[in-house]
Amino acid sequence: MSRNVNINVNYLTRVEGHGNIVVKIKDGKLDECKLEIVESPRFFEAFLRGRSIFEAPHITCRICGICSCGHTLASIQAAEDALGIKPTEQTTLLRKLLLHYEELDSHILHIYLLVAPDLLGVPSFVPLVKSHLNVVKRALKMKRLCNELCDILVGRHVHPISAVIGGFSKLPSTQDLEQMHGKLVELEKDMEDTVELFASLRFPEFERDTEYVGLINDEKEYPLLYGDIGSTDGYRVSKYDYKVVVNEFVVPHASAKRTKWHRESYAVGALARFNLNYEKLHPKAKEAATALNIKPKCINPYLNTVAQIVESVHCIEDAKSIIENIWQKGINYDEIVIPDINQKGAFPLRAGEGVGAVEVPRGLLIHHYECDERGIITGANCVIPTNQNTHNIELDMVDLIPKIMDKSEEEITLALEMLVRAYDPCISCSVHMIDLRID
Amino acid sequence: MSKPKVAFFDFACCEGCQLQVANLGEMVLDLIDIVDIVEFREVMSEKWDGEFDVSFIEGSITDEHAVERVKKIREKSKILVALGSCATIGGVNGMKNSFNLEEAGRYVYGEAYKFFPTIHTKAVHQVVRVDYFINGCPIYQPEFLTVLKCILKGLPYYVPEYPVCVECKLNENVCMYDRGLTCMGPVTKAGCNSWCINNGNICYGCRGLTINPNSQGFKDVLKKFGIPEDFLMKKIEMYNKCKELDES
Amino acid sequence: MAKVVIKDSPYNLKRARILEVKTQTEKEKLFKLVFEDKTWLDFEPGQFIMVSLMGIGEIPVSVCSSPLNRHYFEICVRAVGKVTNSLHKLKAGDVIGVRGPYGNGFPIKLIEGHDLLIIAGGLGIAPLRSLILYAIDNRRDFGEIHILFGCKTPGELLFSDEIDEWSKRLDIHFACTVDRADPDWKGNVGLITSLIPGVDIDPIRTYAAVVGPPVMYKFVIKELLTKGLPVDQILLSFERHMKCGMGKCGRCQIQNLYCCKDGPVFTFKEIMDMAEAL
Amino acid sequence: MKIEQYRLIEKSRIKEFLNKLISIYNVVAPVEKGFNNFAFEQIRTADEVRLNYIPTILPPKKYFLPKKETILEFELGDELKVEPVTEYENLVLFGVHTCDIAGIKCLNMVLSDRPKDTAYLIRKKHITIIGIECNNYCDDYASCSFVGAHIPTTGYDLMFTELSEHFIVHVHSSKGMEIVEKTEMFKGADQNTIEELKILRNNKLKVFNNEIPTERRYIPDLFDRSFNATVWQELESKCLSCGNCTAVCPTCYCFDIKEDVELSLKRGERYRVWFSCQLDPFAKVAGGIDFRRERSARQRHRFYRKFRYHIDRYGMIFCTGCGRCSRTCMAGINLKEVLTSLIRESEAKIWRKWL
Ligand SMILES: Cc1cc2nc3c(=O)[nH]c(=O)nc-3n(C[C@H](O)[C@H](O)[C@H](O)COP(=O)(O)OP(=O)(O)OC[C@H]3O[C@@H](n4cnc5c(N)ncnc54)[C@H](O)[C@@H]3O)c2cc1C
Ligand code: SF4
Ligand code: SF4
Ligand code: SF4
Repeated sequence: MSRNVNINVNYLTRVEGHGNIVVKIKDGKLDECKLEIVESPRFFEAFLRGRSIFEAPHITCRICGICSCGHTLASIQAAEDALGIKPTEQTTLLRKLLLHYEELDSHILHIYLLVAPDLLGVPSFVPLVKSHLNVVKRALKMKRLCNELCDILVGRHVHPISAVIGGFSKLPSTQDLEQMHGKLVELEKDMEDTVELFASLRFPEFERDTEYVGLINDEKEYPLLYGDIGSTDGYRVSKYDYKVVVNEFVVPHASAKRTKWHRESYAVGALARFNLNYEKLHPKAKEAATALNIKPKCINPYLNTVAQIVESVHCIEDAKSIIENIWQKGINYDEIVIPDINQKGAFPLRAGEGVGAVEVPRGLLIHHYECDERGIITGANCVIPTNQNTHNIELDMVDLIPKIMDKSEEEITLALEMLVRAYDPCISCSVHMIDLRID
Repeated sequence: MSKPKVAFFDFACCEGCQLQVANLGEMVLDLIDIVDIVEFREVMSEKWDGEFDVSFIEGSITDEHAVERVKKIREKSKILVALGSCATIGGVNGMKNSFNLEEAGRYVYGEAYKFFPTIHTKAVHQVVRVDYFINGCPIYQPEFLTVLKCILKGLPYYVPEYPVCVECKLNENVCMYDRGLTCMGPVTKAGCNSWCINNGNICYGCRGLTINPNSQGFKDVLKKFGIPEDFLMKKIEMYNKCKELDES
Repeated sequence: MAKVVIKDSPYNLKRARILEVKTQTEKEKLFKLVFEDKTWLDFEPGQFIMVSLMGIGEIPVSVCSSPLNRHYFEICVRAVGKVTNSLHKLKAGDVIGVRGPYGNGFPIKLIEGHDLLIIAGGLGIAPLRSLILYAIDNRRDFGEIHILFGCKTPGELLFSDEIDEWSKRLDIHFACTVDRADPDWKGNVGLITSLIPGVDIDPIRTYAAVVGPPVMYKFVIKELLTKGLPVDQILLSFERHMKCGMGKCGRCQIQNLYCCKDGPVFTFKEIMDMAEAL
Repeated sequence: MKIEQYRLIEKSRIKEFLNKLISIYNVVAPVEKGFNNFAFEQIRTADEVRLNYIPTILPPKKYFLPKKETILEFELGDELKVEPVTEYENLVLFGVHTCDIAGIKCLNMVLSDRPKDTAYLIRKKHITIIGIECNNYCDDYASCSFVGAHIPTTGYDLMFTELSEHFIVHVHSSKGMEIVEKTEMFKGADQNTIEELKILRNNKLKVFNNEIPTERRYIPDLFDRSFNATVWQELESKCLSCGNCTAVCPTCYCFDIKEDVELSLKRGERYRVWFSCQLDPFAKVAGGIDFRRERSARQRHRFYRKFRYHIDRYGMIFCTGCGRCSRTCMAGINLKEVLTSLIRESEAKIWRKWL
């Protein structure tokens, strides 16, 4: 079969940020296949230099609006590491809670508004308002609840206000805890319906084995906020050695930096976490996994969405128990932290270097700062999940295209778009953007 | 009467302001009841070739390609709205303007920096005419809705000309200056209901400077509290660096 | 929290229906209004009403018709912003909200028996028209009537048909000027102050009523004083930001005077020492 | 002092009293906000209440003239459908200082002046005021004795004064009596305690000295001479026009009127919100002319609103001496200092005339 197909998806939709898919099939053979990232670079790492390290979370969370809570937490971790600040137990609990909210919010957005339209054969949620009003209503309601959770805890979901270096600039009152718990219980019911809905939908079947990378640790809980970096190939290194993992290299066809560890490429994200830490999921999440027919090690990238659903169940349950835990302990309001800038010298300054490694919705996120003895940033580096996935996505496409070559151009395009979307790429995040277009 | 055709476009930004719109929850349904959202790349695949009644522009203009693109959108739009700090005042992207562009590029991309041609960050009104401004990083949803209603009714929207302190006092917060901290509230345009201070943080000035700030007075205040002036300049730069382009 | 309806709220509105809209110039339109409940707007020349467009806003506007007209009342509105532009989009038959009248108006009882010198700049003719119409309706109660009217260009001349009529009347001295003429303009050119030296008045017997843009007052007053008019016979009507119209919201204060309650008409004597007045 | 009007309650039982009050009424009282800031808030237990507090961030005017208040509800459409409304709540304000009571009296003056502000009057009817007398200054910012607001006179339903063992309570209205009866915790006053109160009031005359070097009766004259004083020019460079001073002032009542419609564009409301003469858009008219453009003119206006204009109109000084404006001003504009400078400047002028 000799066929020429040119696919050029300019501005991939329903993903965060600007990316293109370019595929050329010549005489039935794959000639070119790349995922181009065309987001305008914003130079965060460059302009962080010279700013107080206490401003880093405020600035870097503006890398991406969808995972701004994740960036905040990674940034705080890196900065506290550099300054030698140890968070209190209460702070750690509340941060875990925030991270859960973040995963939930982002996953729900992705599952319902970005992926569900593909599975239901429409271009966006708008047509679903007619055909599946109750699904849309549920999605929007869940989204609202997630937002409200963040509003109560940190002021807002996009660019959280009260999560700062050293802890929180505002602590929830007992009524706040009650309210959050109530909202989580509400979400729980909707989540059950969500599992049911997605158990009935068909995802594309495609498998390709790869190395899945994410945080692992020796504790009982599903690691999200801290740990070492591990992989399904059995490796484990400290977060300080992240450069060994992300190992940037250049691919000839696009002369762009990519990442690999032990194989050609690796993947991060919900599926990676699921594969790495399945055992530590909440029992209810495991039940959901069974209902959704997914088990580790799952190597169908399309099922990243399903792993997100499983994780969402986990987050709801775990968030509930965190709140119950805080409830029992009572909140110590003396721990309220003066925001920003260390103006009151609340924390001693020192020259230092710190790394933050956090599992954000799309996978492993690393922030790395150096500062001088006045706490002024002298060097910064951020490694974004999407950067780590780009090469893996491309290799998936290379593997997938020959298998679906006989389909129509539209079908191929849709399959590829869905593949990219399954990874839930977050392209504005790519401050460290590495994909280039060279003529 | 057919519903107005509304589109959302993003430039260099975090897409958080679009997300604030998508985050309206069930209100999104009320929204699509009164407007026809024809493009919203973050959550929709639909595309529209015709004219836009209202275009929301998110993000700053940071390269030549973007300049061309926003000009095209302007031509096709009856009303153009700058959405969020990146679009209205340049926002955090403006901090880049303090650096030599080549050096900044080299720092992030190494020798590959040449493949990322960049220009000084500009707010949207510094490139094309803007009809409505919705400030904030991210936008404050109630204000977004207010402006949207003004647009739909063909009314002007006046961004408050007074500082954040006004709203802050009405929310009965303990003033950050009482806590010994520096707050940008006194020189920042209101409209966010003093969001950050309500949540225990200081105001960072994300909505841009008030029209008529008393800079000398503000400097005196800082002196009184023992805060160095360059510290303040850095603070202003965080969101308001692009203002220099307005003045020059 | 309990919510109650308070019919006696001073913010309550009366429904007024637009009978007719007449375009005056590019920027001004004249609205003929009547209350739906058939009541009559009882006002003095120089008083104003608060006009409401729901969901848009409420603004103060002078009533410009004769207070003796029991069939309808009129307002003349210049489109400058939110409410005024929206008002311009309305047609006959539409309903708007009105409360008022507010303010003191021109002191008719004092003026009667005297000569009247009316000096209007631009839209300032609106409240003065009400006074003029009143004086014409009660012509024999007044002495000499002089009307001086000035505006920027001939295109901005308001009530042009009425002006024609006034200028033809023998019992009124009428003069008109524009700042900038166009080829068709045959009349005076120059600022309104240039007309004042020419009017033949007996200062002691004359009340002057002056309304116009803020810049106009100082110069006009100077001329009037040169003519020898006593300070308490110069009447001025001011525009200030107003929200309530009832002396509460504080927006219209000129030192200790509320423009809405103590004004908008003041004698020059009342405000001549007030830094914030002119 | 009619002994029948007085009641006693042991100091140790005040918490018990408050809890009882809470069980019957919606009670608002001063609570601590940290960093020496306090606020009136609805309370759930007596433990939240601070009896010893410096004036709250916002004065109790927020309950009489809410920060944001719907005045009209309307439906959009061809026909004009409007309904003037107001919201009110039965509230007991506990622990109001005499300065704040003076503030409410000022609001009364203005808002019951014709045309009456119906909404205000309705709300006022539903609020009961329990005052607490200050036996000492809150802090250096206060100037209550200068304006005569340091001794309780009228404007409350009950007034608590702390004596050695008791609070002596002046019952000033039947609303106050109702509380005394319903809580069942008060006993009648005796001659001793009445004596103690008299001594305390006499002592207060010594404790509360005159904070400003002139007398109240000279104020109108002072201001008549000070319109062009140099103090105002100094404020030009100091004031940030943030409006904090007016927001916290118990006698500032200026407002803006705005509207909001629902997203459906079918219904809406017209509301009023606090506004301030210190802010840019306040005195601007549509042509863009601003009648008080300079910050100095705005500050001057604020002072004249407090100390001159309303004396002519309402026969009252519209300053209660609470000190809030000075406490809150980050630029450090201090009411007592401004008044003192005015006095010095005008004295200097008078001297020059004499010499
Ligand atoms: C006693 C009295 C009598 C009057 N009589 C008449 C009359 O007979 N006829 C008549 O036409 N007018 C009259 N006026 C003037 C009229 O009230 C104003 O023109 C009207 O209030 C303008 O309202 P608007 O909503 O149309 O304009 P707005 O939209 O409120 O404002 C108009 C302009 O002001 C600026 N502006 C206003 N608010 C803001 C803000 N918050 N931020 C930034 N800019 C702002 C804008 O540039 C805008 O273009 C009278 C006024 C008074 C006080
Ligand atoms: S905290 Fe900031 S915004 Fe609030 S009053 Fe103080 S300076 Fe103004
Ligand atoms: S308080 Fe300041 S930083 Fe926060 S949203 Fe408002 S303007 Fe922006
Ligand atoms: S609080 Fe101070 S700075 Fe702010 S407006 Fe008042 S006087 Fe000016």
